[in-house]
Amino acid sequence: MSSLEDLYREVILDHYRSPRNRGELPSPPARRVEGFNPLCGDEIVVYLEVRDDVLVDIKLTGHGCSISQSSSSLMSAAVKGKPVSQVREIIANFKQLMMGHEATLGSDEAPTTADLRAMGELAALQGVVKFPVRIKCATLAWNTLAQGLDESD
Amino acid sequence: MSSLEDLYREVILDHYRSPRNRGELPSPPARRVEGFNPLCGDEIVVYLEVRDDVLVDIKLTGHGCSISQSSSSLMSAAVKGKPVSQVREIIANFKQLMMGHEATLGSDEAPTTADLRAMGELAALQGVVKFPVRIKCATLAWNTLAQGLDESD
Amino acid sequence: MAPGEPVSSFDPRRVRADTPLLRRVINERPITYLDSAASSLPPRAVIEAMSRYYEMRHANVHRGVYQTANEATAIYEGAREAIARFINAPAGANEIVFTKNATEGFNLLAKSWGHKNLKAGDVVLVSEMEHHANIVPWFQLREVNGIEVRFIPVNDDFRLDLTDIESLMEGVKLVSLTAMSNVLGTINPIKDLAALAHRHGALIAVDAAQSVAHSPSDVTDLDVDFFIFSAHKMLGPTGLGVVWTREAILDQMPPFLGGGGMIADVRVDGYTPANGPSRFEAGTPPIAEAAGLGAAVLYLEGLGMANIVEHERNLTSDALSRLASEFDGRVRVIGPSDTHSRGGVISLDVEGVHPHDVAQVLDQFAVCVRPGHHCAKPLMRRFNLAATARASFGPYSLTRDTDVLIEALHHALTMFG
Amino acid sequence: MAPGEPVSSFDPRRVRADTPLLRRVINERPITYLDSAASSLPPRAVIEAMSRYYEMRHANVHRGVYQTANEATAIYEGAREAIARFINAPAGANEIVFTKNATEGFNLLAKSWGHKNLKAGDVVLVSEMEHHANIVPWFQLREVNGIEVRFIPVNDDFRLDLTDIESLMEGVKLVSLTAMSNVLGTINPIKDLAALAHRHGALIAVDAAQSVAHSPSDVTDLDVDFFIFSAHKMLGPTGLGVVWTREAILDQMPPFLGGGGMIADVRVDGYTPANGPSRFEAGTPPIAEAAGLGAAVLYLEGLGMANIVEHERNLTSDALSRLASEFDGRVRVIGPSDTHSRGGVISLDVEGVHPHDVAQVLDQFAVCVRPGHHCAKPLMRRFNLAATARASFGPYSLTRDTDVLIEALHHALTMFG
Ligand SMILES: Cc1ncc(COP(=O)(O)O)c(C=O)c1O
Ligand SMILES: Cc1ncc(COP(=O)(O)O)c(C=O)c1O
Repeated sequence: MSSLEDLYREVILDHYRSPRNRGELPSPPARRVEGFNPLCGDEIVVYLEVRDDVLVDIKLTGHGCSISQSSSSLMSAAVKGKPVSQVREIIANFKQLMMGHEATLGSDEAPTTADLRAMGELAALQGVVKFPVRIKCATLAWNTLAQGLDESD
Repeated sequence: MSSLEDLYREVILDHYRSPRNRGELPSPPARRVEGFNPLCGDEIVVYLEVRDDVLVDIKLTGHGCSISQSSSSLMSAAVKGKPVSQVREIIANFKQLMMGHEATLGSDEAPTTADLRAMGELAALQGVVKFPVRIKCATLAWNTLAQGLDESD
Repeated sequence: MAPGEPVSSFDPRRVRADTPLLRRVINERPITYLDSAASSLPPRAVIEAMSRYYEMRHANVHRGVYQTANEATAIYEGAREAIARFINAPAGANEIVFTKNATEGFNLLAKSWGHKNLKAGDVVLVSEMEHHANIVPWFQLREVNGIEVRFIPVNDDFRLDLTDIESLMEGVKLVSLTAMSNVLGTINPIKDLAALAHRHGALIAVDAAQSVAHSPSDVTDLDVDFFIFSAHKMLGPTGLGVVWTREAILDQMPPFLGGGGMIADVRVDGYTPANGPSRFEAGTPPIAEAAGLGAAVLYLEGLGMANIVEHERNLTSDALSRLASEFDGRVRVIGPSDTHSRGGVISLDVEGVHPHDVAQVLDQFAVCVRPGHHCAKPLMRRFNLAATARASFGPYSLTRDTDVLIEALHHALTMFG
Repeated sequence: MAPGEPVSSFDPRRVRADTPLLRRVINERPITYLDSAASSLPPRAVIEAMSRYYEMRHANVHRGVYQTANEATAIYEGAREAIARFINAPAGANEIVFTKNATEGFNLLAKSWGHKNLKAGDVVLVSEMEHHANIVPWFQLREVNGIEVRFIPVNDDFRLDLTDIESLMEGVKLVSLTAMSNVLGTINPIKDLAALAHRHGALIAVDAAQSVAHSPSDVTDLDVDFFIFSAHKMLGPTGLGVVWTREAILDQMPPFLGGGGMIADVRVDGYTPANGPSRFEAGTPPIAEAAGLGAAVLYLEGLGMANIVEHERNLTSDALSRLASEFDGRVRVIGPSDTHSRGGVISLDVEGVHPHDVAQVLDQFAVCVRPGHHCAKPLMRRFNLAATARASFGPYSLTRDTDVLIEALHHALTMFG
């Protein structure tokens, strides 16, 4: 059962059981963006408040599996209070991580140990790449956040 | 090659090369009926003139394979000048002959030698039943004639 | 052996031995296949019928004169006859149209029959427990024709709420209902509803996708008007669906897809459609698939549909009672809890564990269940669920499969508990 | 080995050995299969890919989480990628829609793209040499939308008459043409016609049903807009067709068939379609068939499309010259008489012998040719024929096949002479 525990690391189960930044923000001023995975019915709503190019607050509602829920919780913790440019970097790094599966098959873009360390708790989601159908669960919140940032540009 | 010669008996090739009752009849008084095999494009036009319940004249035009052409020629020879009731009987017998394939597989309706003798030249078409796709060729003219008789009722 | 009659020799272990996929080992465990509602596992006889077809007889059908073309045509038309017999079609093979799946069947129904016979304000009555295949084509027709699509509600006991059925029938021209829900397992009283529909001057179409492999099908006895299903849910291949309708209805239906095989004539200024089932079978049909379906029908007839019913009812009854007693209410069955008028489709709601995660954990035990909305989103909304984890039985299922399911569910609960 | 590049090791005898059906003996003679234009014969690798799929990996695709469901999905989506590579689709697998056959592909084109983008008076330009699959759907659209369907005439030399093409282009919104005639063997100048269509602001759709297995396909180089074909004519299985179109066009096409798999959401009051190819793939798709098609693409790539072209050109050239010299003009080829821009489809008009009878006599020699109108009745009318007897080559064909064809034709002429 090693690979199952690879997927469901303690950090993930913890964020699933006790999601961070759960709730809504008054919008406006916050932006409200919906994400949707038609295949499994997972839904997510991201509220983001950007002031002076800083993501000052983020909240999440919605429902989904442990992977999509913990990923959104981990995301909120990682991006909250960060400058938008840095948030975009974190999103890019995370997407890179999710492509690990293909990347390790012959490119030089596989995440290094240093990369992973830099990601902190997010690295716990690395196990997802071994379960390709679940990658969409993990990236749902991130795509929704990216969309929210784009809409504000 | 025995079965090929079963199909293309001399009588059939003869009627194919020199079709009987080829041509048209003025209509009216004659009835004009079209038959059509959408699968192979064969077309046939039957002109029939019924007076006092007798099929006094019949002519045929159209084009098709040797089986459909010879069958129509053989048919015209067999029915011309006969009372309509007898024509219907000949049609029924011929259809029976064409079902021989299924009939011999376990029913008691297979044509007997006596039946076949009664059919005269028409019996030459018996070989067709061994070639199920060609049965439609053989019956095209007959169905067209039957339709013509029905329409006159 | 007459179709539908029990034979004492029915043995699920023999069916199992006939089914190559059940020898598969996953994560060091033999596979526990509990996803027959999504697609069933074909026996060797079906797989070999198709291989043999390609190895020995493959040719395009119709119009061919040579030996293999005749054989291919005989196989294709033979499957039509086998299906006509299997569902007891009153006028035989002339009433059987082959499509690519049940979904295309419902599109044929809506876009050919519906488009011709329904006008603005006419009602098509479906139910809240329908599969999208029996909903979306009606919505599409509504956009074109302005028909009304009305839903029979589903009760809290997971059955059709027929209390107001007489008033629901107002203006209804077609009742279109599933014989068995692919989420709840509920079996609907089709024969009664057919009588009701006809009393109101409406026709009735049956979605038999779920029922066809799990109960005897007799369209004559049910007295219905359309009967639609897929080969891949009855031990047959992908790529083939079936629409049965009465000859008199079929004869009046306008063409749907256009192309070769469905015409009597084509000129540069127009075309004349063919008669009979061919009118609805444009292009090269699923020939090898028909070979597979023919073999599947023979196989099912050999098992005896009544035996399958009994076997699956026993499995379902055992599973329902163990699921109820083992988990202190932490595993809820979304569907009728007794085996009265219900089949072997068991949707689960596991406390604190999302269906996706349930299925993921079960996969580690080589247990195959399907998470999701099962193409029945209106039903999911009705019960306030985003998804369920669904286990479903086939003729090859054994109580042992339920054992493993329960073991794995315990693990999921512990893991996320 | 890059697709399309000749490899010195191409050997039709090896292809023959790979093709189980060619071991068939009929009337005490080995089969002479000359009907690849109707359907090609799959190699063992294709048949086994499907059997193996059913034995090891069969499950419904999408939404599944368990191992075999993932594998089935990977096979299905892998076939999409293989096809995208095979025809050099600029944006890859996202541009590939799977249908049940080429005919459904043309219906999708007419009923989704055409229904949305064409209005009364708009012209769809086809040709007199089209297959019914590329005619009837346009006639059907004409009934709904009042479009005009215009025909490019065919010359006495069996090629498109392009003299007046500029005036024919008046009002044309879509040019829809076969890359290779299934009756004449004529190969049309698609790349030039694509440039012409675009110059007139029209799109161009290509019927690649006949060309796809007999020449390299490069939609990027051809610069066309739609490319439609069937798996069963490229050594693949029945029950599967392909529509390629540019991503930007696909994204704007409304749904066609409705049901499961093609939706993003369904509520009791409406539905939202999915994005990408899935929008056009309602219901359980042809999964095993995709496994077969994937194997067929690999097999064809292994042979090298350029090798196939060369091999079939040699066979055709030899056959055409022998047919011209052997029969004192009693056997007429309905199609170009040289191998310039023509493929290995040879339609015959045999003096005094109806095509049905030709095919019947040939069957006694185990020679498989197809008699009939070949779903091209407007073309038949153009040349005043009811039917032809058509012989056609595949990568497994040998000069020996032509020997037997000629021997059998002599017999037919004698018999009916
Ligand atoms: C040129 C051409 N177009 C279209 C088709 C239709 O293909 P299918 O019957 O596989 O739909 C065919 C084959 O019959 C063909 O030869
Ligand atoms: C009740 C029901 N109806 C229709 C369908 C559609 O069948 P298919 O996907 O084979 O078209 C299914 C299967 O998914 C089903 O369960």
